[in-house]
Amino acid sequence: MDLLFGILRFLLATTLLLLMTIPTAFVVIQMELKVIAQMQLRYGPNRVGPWGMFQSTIHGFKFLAKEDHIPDQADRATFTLAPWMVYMAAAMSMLVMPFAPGAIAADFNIGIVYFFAVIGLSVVGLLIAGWASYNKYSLLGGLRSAAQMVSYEIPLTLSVVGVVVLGGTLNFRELIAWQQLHGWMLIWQPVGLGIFYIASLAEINRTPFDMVEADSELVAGPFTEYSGMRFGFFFFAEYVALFIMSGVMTALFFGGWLAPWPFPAQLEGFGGTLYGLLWFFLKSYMFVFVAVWLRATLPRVRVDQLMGMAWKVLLPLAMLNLLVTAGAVLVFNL
Amino acid sequence: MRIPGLGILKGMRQTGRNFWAPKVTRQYPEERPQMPDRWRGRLDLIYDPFGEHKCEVCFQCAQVCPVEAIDMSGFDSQGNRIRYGLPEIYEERKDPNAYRRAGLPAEPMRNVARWDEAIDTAWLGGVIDGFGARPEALIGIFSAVQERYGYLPERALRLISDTMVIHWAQVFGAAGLGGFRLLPTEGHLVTVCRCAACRFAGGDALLSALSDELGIAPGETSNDGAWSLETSDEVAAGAIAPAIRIDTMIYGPLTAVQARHLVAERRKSAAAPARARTASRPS
Amino acid sequence: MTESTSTLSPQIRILSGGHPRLLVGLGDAKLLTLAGYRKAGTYTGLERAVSTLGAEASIAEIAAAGLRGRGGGGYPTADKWRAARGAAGDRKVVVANLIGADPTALGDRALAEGNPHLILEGLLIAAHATGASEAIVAIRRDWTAAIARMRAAVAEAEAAHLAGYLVLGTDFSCVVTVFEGSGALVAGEETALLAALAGDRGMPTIRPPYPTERGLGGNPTTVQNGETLANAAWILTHGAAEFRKVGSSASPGTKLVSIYGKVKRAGLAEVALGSPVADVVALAGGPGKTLKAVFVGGAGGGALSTAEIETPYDYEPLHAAGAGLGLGQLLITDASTCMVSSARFFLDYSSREACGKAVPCRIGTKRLVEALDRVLAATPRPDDFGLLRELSRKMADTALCHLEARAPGPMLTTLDRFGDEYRAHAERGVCLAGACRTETVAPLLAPLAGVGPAAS
Amino acid sequence: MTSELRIPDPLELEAAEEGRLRAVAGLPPLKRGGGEYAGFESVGLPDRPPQTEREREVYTLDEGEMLVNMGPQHPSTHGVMRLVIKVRGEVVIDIDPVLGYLHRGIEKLCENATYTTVMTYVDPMDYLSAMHNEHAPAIAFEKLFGIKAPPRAEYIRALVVELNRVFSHGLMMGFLALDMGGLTPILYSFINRDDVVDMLSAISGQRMLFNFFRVGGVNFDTNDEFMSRLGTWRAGVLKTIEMSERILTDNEIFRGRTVGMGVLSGAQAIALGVTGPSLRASGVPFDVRKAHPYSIYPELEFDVITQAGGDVYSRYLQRVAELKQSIHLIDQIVDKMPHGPVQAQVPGIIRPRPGRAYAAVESPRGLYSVYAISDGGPNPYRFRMRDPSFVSLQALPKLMPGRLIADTMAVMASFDPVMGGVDK
Repeated sequence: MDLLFGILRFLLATTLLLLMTIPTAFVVIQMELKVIAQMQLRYGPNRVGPWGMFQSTIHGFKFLAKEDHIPDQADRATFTLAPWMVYMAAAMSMLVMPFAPGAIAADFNIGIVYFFAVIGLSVVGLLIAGWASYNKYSLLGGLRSAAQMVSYEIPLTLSVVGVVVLGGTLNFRELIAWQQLHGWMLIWQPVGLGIFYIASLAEINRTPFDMVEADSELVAGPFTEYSGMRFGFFFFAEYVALFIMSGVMTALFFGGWLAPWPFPAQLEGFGGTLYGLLWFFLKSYMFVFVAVWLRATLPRVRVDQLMGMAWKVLLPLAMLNLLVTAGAVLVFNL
Repeated sequence: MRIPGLGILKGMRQTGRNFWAPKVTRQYPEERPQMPDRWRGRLDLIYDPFGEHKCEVCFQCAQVCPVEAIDMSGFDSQGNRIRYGLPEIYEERKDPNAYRRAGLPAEPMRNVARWDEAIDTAWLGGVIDGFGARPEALIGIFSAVQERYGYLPERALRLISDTMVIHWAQVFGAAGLGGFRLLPTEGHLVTVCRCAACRFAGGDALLSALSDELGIAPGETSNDGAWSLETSDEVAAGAIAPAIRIDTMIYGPLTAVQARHLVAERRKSAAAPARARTASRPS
Repeated sequence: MTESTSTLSPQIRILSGGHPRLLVGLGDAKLLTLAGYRKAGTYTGLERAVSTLGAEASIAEIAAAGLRGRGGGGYPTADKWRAARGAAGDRKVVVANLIGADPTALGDRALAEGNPHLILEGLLIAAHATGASEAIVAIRRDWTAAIARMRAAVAEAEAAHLAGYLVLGTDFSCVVTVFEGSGALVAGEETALLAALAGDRGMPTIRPPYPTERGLGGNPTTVQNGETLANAAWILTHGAAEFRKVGSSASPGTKLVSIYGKVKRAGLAEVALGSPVADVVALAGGPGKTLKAVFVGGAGGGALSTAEIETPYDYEPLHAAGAGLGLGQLLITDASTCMVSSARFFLDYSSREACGKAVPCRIGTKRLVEALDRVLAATPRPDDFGLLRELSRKMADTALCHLEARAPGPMLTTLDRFGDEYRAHAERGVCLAGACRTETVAPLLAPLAGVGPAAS
Repeated sequence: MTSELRIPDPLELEAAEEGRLRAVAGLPPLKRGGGEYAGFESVGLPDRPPQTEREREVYTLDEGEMLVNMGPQHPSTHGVMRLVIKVRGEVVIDIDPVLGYLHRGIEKLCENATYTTVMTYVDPMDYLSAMHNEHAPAIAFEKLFGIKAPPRAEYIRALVVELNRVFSHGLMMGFLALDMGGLTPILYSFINRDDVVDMLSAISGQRMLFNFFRVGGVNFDTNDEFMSRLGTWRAGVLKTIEMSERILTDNEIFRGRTVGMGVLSGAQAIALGVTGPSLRASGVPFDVRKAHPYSIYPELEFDVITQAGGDVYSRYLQRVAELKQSIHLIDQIVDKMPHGPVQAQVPGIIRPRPGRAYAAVESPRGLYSVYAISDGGPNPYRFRMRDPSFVSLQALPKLMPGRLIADTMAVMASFDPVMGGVDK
């Protein structure tokens, strides 16, 4: 009975999450369009729907209506596989996302490990997309993505290890509970937060680390030869990943669903779920906003500077952070 | 020593401030830009301040367009109906089916397409060969065609253009000047001379009398299609002013009464072929 | 000479009087054949030019005679030929302009129908003088008799080795072809004629380069009026001194004048240049006391009032009076003619005949006609007379061809001389000549500014 | 000026850079010279044998090398230029710029136009500095005919020319950022540009291809609309420019990508014929407005600005400084502008005496000059234009070997080429 219930619950949760990715992508894209426009002293899209709210939605439908073109010399099997891999990596990682009390699809005890394992899969998708397209720009972009994402995974994960050591758990829910007791991780791990934010931007190919797409250098990187909904999957995955990274940052460093004041930081029952959802989305979208703000301001770093930063700055810093955190835990017996 | 990140923060402060700043975009269809007084990049050179069509269908643009991209139709300063362009494209536009496709009420075409009117290509080829296909003879060829058909059929012009290797716009432009007819006339054509000699010898009275007699204004065709009335500078009346021309015969000098009588006479014997008569009566 | 219209079209009536030179024997069927023509003693001019004088000397002969272009411009013919002769180019062309731009000018038509050999002789002399190997006769397409006669004359002349290859046994060759030209007003303009001959719409082109430098097919081309060519043949036949006996010192010779309007006998006459306009009017048995104005030069000319009727019929004096010689048109009006509607008629004619190439002409003439219509309807705008003058000035300034430059002439001259008629029309809706249908309209409160000096 | 006269050979540079990179990676140095001719097929064109030595060199691929076809359709080639880039990984080995995709035969068009109508044809050449394009022919033709424009016309000319320089340099800031992935400065630049072109259309009637200069003067005098727009713009222009500056000048990422990038020494720049801001950014104080004064520049007070670096960042700073200098010049011009006619008496169709005339102006991209030969006819017998963008682009293959693909964009944008001018 439990097993059946578990399976049903899993099916329901995954369906809901999959259904959620599309509107999430729409909202994030709409934010990007609108916020960057405002920062550039433009109005941005304002014709479709009230205040142009449905601009990104019709963008999405436009992808459906476009011709799906596969280059003659492309490897059809892998070419069609790549968008799915990238998209599923983003969608699957949402499985452990702690939206609110009682609103976690799969509350693993190793949720953080699962998350970093799954989000890292997208690099495989980008690599095969770059290889399968039979295009020099795609190939360069795919190789860049491999180098960049593999490199940044290390400081990204190491910066979280500090959090894990401090919280003593690999479960998101428990980590949030720890933060309710001890205050947000932001206070304990400021360096870890910095490393995490930079590395997460690089991990999801956001400006200023959008080496993979790099439209003024590589046209569109691995996506160059993609069109129609196949490109749409890459496109959505990119923006869903932005939301996910913001959500995970919220969970790890900003107390997840907790309200910013101690009472009532958390409510019980269904009301508590809604209250938690409110705060979680509020915080997550704030970080999405910051990412968009960065995109509006910064030029792109160069690929060698990017790698240099990962290996020469972030990695030693993360190591140091881990060392100090572990030392502190040992010494003060936290 | 720069503090790393300070420059980035400076930029972010700028963009952040602009997030709230008033926007500079002009909302185009609602907010029309104020064009400078001297602005001359307007695309709507359609009507002049007097409400008249500015394009005079002079073909200069069409003649210089190397890819024949310009097609036009209208009435030029001579009052000729001119149209220029690929027949299939143009006729497709005028086609009732095209109207129907566009959701417009479809009416049968008033002026039926004549670009497919059959002409005697062998004869025309002979005429052109007779002139050695020299461009100097273009007007002569036009004259021959008009003599045979009563007007210049478009297909004939096209054949002339093709055979003589003269740009189509040039052929059409040349045909538009100098009294050639580009549309067929119906019935007997009464032409009243409008030259200075006739006008000052009483040509206006002649015209109004004939217009009254036939019940049509100059440039019109009577309802039964038997008579057309037009004016021309070409009758070259000189000493026989005021004069009129019925089909090919010139009559003059005439008084209004005589002109009415002439037409009435022709009307009576409408079925009978026009009999030959002296071109003029010496006074 | 009595009126004889035997071989000419009924439109052409030759008036007696004046100084007939080119008109001698015109209408006689004998002149149409080569034998008859030679019996009259001609083609001696060509013989003299080709065999005796040579090109330079024949141009000198023309220069000594002081012949000027009869197409209205009055440019010295010898200068033109000299320019064409001096122009670089191994192929040169001579064109006889028999387009007869204004249908009321009958001189060219009469010559082409009655004496084609005379024009042909002049054309060959011009070809020889300018060094041309090709000659084209462009005849208005509705002068069918003239075309047929000209073709026959060319064939005859070629058979007699007067035209074609090796003329008169010398090394001078000139192939003559006859072509139809379109019957528009502008087609008589020389660059427009050349454009039409090149297979294009007959529209004038910008000058310079003049046709004598670069004309038909890029070759030096001399375009001469038929009457000028006939005069040239006459000069070579009779000598320059004989030619100068008639006419003024600045412009010797005669001019074919077509007289029509309110006259007893409309028709064609040949008068000495420099004789008073009054004498020319008298040839047609003018209207006498009721004479009001004489429009000299057709649509491109101007009106002379009775006070100026003694003006010499010559290029410069007429030009100074605001009129022009034109193709020799002379319209005589009497007291019953409204000057405003006459001016409107001429402007309307220019507007209808505008080829469409030059914007000031194409639009400007229309605007002038509209302004005159407002005047005639007694609903003028306050600045309409200013508009008439300003627009005319601008048209003259920016003209592409002389037709355009001179199109407002009839309006300007009548505005100067008969300003009171304009004012009566504009302010009170009254036609002083009593010709226009007038309606009772309320007079304007203030008189209009800009009406000519006669009115003030 | 530095005394360094030796231009490093690209291959030498490339070998050094490659050796360094391989040494860092701990790899043995690659053997050179064993490459195979890859031909045009590798860039998607029909194959044919090489026709020059240089072609053989570019299209011969060593081990691990690849040809990348950048353009003519590429997001950041400033028009329709094609760069065939030989890369090893992302390191640029060699660059072969392929020009001519925007060639319109403007010189021949001008030779078939009368002197007065030449102005309409030179406009679309370097479309970001159309006023400068007209300025040089106007001066050259005036020399040829021996007439002088009235003083007020000269002042109006200088005014519109400096306005044009302001928006051109402003756009360069934006495009440089855009080619590095910065989205915002270009839009700020266009705010400024829109103001200026509106203003120029108020005086000339057109926004982009002004057709404003005439032989012996200018088409129109200033009017109230222009002057009021000028005043409004002048009040706010520095603020608009500062917005871009704040985002770029101190930005660490921007500096990291531009400082020390594409260093062109003064001697190298002179040897390559680079002029204008790019030359002055290398420390050579050469400005046509000072060196060969024309128009009213002798009457204006300004100094030649130079930078020491010669790198992309210096070229950027140079443009910003010159932009502000132009605003300063505009202030002076408006203060000193005399009254009077704006057009000398010139016949409709001008036939100068046979002769030749040369005129050079300082365009936003460098020395733009015109050489006209008259044979006495109504149109120039020969009309030659020197376009600075074309010459500046020569430096690209010299600077790029050993750099990365991403730097190609930055270095190219720092020379601010306009393809309309390069291909003419």
